[in-house]
Amino acid sequence: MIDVTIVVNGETRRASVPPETTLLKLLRENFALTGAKLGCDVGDCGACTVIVDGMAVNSCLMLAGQVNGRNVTTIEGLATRDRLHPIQKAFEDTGALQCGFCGPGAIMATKALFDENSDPNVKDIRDALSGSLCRCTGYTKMIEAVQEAARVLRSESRNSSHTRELKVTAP
Amino acid sequence: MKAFGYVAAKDVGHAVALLGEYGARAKLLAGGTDLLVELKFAAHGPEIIIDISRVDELKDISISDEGLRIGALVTHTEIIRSPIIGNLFPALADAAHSIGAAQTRNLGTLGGNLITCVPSMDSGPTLMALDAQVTSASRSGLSQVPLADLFVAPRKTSLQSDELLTGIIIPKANFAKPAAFQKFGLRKGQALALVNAAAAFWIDQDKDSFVQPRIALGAVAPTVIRAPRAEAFLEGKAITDEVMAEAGRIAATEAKPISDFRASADYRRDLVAVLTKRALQSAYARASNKVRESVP
Amino acid sequence: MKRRGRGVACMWYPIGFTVDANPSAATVKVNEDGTATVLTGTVETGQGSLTVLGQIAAEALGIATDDVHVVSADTDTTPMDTGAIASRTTYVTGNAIWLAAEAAKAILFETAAPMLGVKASQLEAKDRKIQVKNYPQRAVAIGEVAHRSQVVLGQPAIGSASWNPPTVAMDPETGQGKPFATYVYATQIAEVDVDDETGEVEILRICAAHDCGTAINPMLVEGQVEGGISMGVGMALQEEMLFDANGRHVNPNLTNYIMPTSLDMPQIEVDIVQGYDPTGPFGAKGVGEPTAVPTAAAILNAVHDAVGVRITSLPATSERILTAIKAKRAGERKQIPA
Amino acid sequence: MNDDTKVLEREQLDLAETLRRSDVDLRLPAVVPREPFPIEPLTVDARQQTHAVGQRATRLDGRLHGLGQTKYIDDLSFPGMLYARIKRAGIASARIKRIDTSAAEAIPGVMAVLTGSEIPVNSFGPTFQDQPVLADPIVRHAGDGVAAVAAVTEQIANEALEKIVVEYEPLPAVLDPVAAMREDSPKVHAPNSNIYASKVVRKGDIEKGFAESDRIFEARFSTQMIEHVSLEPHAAIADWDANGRLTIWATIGRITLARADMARTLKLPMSRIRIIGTIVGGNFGGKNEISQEPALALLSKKTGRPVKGVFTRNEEFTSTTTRHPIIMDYKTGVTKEGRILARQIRLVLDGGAYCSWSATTLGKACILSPGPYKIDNLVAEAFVVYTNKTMTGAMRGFGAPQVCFAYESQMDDIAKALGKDPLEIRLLNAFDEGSPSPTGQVLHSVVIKESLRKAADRFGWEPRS
Repeated sequence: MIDVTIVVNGETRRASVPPETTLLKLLRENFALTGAKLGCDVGDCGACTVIVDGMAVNSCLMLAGQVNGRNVTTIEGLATRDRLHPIQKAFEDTGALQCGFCGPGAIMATKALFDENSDPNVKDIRDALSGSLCRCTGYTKMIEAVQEAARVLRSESRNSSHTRELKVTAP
Repeated sequence: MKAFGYVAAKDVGHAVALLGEYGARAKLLAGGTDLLVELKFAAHGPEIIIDISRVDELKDISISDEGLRIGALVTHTEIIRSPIIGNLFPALADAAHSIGAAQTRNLGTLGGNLITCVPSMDSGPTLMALDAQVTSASRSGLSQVPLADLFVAPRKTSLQSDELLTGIIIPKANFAKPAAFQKFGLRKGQALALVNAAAAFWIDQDKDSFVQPRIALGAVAPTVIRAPRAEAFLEGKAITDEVMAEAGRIAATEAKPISDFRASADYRRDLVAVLTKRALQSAYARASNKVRESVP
Repeated sequence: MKRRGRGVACMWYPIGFTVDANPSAATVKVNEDGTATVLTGTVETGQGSLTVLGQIAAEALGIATDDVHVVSADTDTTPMDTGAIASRTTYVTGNAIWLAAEAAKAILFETAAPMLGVKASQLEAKDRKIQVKNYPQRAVAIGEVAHRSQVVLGQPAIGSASWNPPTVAMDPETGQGKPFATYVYATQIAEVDVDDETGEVEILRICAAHDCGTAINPMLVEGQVEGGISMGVGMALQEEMLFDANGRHVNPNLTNYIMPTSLDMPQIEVDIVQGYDPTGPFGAKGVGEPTAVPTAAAILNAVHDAVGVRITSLPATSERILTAIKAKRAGERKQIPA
Repeated sequence: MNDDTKVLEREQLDLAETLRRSDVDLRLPAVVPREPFPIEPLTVDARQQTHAVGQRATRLDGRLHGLGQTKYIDDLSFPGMLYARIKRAGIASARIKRIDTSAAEAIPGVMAVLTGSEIPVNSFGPTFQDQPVLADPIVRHAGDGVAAVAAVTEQIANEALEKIVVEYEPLPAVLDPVAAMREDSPKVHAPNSNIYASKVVRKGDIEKGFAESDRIFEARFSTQMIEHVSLEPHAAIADWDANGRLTIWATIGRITLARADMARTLKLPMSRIRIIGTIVGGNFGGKNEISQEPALALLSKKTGRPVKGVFTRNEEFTSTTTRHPIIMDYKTGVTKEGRILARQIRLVLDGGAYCSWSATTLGKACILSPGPYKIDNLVAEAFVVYTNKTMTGAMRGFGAPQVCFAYESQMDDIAKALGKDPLEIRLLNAFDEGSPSPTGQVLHSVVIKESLRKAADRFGWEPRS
């Protein structure tokens, strides 16, 4: 067994797990954070995407030991006490998710995109979503949702006194 | 996954010591994008995983007297975002961008990609076309060999079981050498290369001809290979579309592709001709743009 | 070089099972405050069927989608339903829910008639009220009526109903018969670039015009069309399960089974064809499956238009297309007299 | 800790509060539109409109999807729950001579092992009950299950699978559907013929139609085997309680049929079975019948504990239904103006190892194969045959995408040969309101021509000379 201590969604969590435990399993089984999904277990589908130290990763492809001491944000860490995250709201409003299974991964991939690029064009968005396979939507409304969320976030960062939880850094 | 032990290496010295201790019984974990997939399907796990993902000395991109050094643990995303690489070798960034998707590029490392030694790796051809050297460390010290010598056979490198790949060096002589990378896959996102190709050459500005041309091909032989006959054909030739197309045709005869469920050998040869030509054209266009930009 | 082409394909597609009974039953309960609960045995598998079914119940009761809660998919508590198959949910389950809502509404009308001093047949449910037709000033809140029905008159406004699409068996010799109650129609047009050196197809855009009768929820209809097209793209160019000579799977994983990513999908422009089917709930038919039907044909017709080769075997991988282009060129060379 | 997480820590997510406040934020007061349906979106919140039909109402499950709070099967767990895995044959055609599970059962943490002989009625299927829950003794495709294990962890269950020893007597396999139609072909379900269903639609006089045609076009088209690739794999939890009542949470789009199949395979009265369909992470026809559920139920009965089974992505390909490959021969006679006078069609569907929804697919493919066109003389025949491959079944379109590929490809070939615009030739032949269908049905609410014109307008389709 190995001991891991990670900061998940701002909260320090500890667990003692077998070394072969993946980050995905650690989140789902040890920390009861079931938002990240297991869709293929080999990094093809992206349903398990979470953000580790600011970077979107396939949590099925990381060992728990690898994230020891690092900072992890999952889909459960996006909404605040006050409101849905603008990405979540845009995905809801545009009907960007159908069965929803790829949703948490696609939303986290979008979050990572915005952290790097607050004004992505359609090509950037397609590139950022290419690691999140979706069988329901043809990605069309998902791309609309990302554009909509980007607009909202940019206008919020212009009126930054109203911005609560999200920091959008220029590329 | 089968059970295994786990130890995190603190630095290169520690990693080398651990490798010396465990040798073939250990597996190195860098980005993990290939290793974890392998472990999930493996009948037997390794005795121990040596996690080198925290070894910061292997994460640098820097310029020294020797040339450009890229640490083995530099991720594909870091290559894409590096201003130094973007300036000197945009083809390397293109190759890195063609790998997997954002999630895997954020995890996967240059060293990890090279060490898989699969013929379709996307990091190999451009580096080989730029005469890159690989550096490694073991208990017996440091060593440096041409990248081509690293690749022995599919999934087999020349590294010993106690040897750690530490990075690559692109010689200073090749700085800003015009180069381009081309890849063809079965789809645009998350594509595995059916064929990839890289070209690099200097341009004799007076004659507008090829100088020291290099062509490297992936997924068409047991390892990434050079196309020496196509290179010899180009040397000194005036740069024309017909010459570049002919070089592609020659390169196609040098490829030794296999037929598999992804594509036939014939089709891969066709792609070698096209991608080689396009890599040459693209490198030339890139060089011409640069010249134009530099003219006030 | 890249050669551009365009291709059209149209299709027809039936709603519901082939001849066989595929009924749905439903229960609609109007609560004392005028909101409603719907019980259905169908399952939400991503299409948005529960949302659409809620809208149908809401429309029938003159209340809003948010006023309706849909309980689904539990054999202990929800009524029989043939399920999420054959593009039948909106049409068949929708009709059952509409009928159940009408039954519940009839109870409300009976209660409201004396409250408003008119006959039940003169009432309608609208804007969360039970009101006199063509005289909306005379109205009483639906909640007030529902409360009175249940608490004063002891007649809770609950309706149950079932529906099965009418069909006529097919003659075994000739196949003549009425296998389905209704059909939908659609056209898709694809624009592509084909690289004549590699055979690679880039789909630039797909325009899709789909009939679904009344679109109960246009946003969800568009979502179905866009998703169906992505399956059509995969079928046209990429996807294939492969077996070796011994019948073992060659590519049973998402690394080697190639399906479209966001980078492989074109711009999609969806139009909903104005339609109304009197046999469907509020004129609706269905839309789930037909969205995936014409896409491959449209794409392959566009490839034909671009480079003049007819691919007859799917998927039209870049290799198959290049092989066909080379064969066509060889044929053309042969035809030139020496 | 960076700034983001500090903020997050300060504002620890309180779900109820989030939703309450966001409701207040997001929902606008009701506004009643005057327009009749269907109407375009007028207001921010379509869910509050009392003309509910025609509104772009957001999905009622959309918010939970976005928050990662939708509970799919794999997100559920129960006290004492075990994890099941199924051993797959990995051989396309064989007789099982012996299964030795003793080494697997000896592994600490393995709670139960199940083989086909223990299943009360080891067959199911929506049309023909020809599919076993676990093969016994004949394996008909490489993805057939041969044994199931329940263990305290998935890792132990996987280890147990490797310890199960199965001895096979290999049998000849047939993979090609045309070869499978021959009398001397190996029989997938011996002694029955491999051709397990057929359908025919006939109308008018096909010979006369061809005789009157100016041009006749013939072509063969074929399509491939396709997997649904729902992002959520097939998953279920079975709980056989002490009252002898079975509860199944499952990714199934048809709970009524699922209950009937469970009652049959387990010989249980329906009143003792409860099927709960959770929100399913994609179906597309792939989740319209049971798969592992009877095995999970019996493992739960054996152990007295709830048992969860989630297919691997590999099993999604090898052991669930797929789309039928179809070989399609089309012969079409037309006038020089391009009007279709006669069409003869022959379809051979690769049915895989079990029937599943093949009979339905066969019927729909056959009826739809002439296309949405007025054709007076036609013959369409369709056959579905067993092969030793993954079973083909329901998938979005039930054979329609395949035949549409054929009839619309040939339509363009006809247009090109006659020098007609592809749009024009379709408008010439397409159904009108009241047209008879290939089965003689009088069609109503027909808008095929409207759809052709609308798509053409959107695209900007101009006839080319």
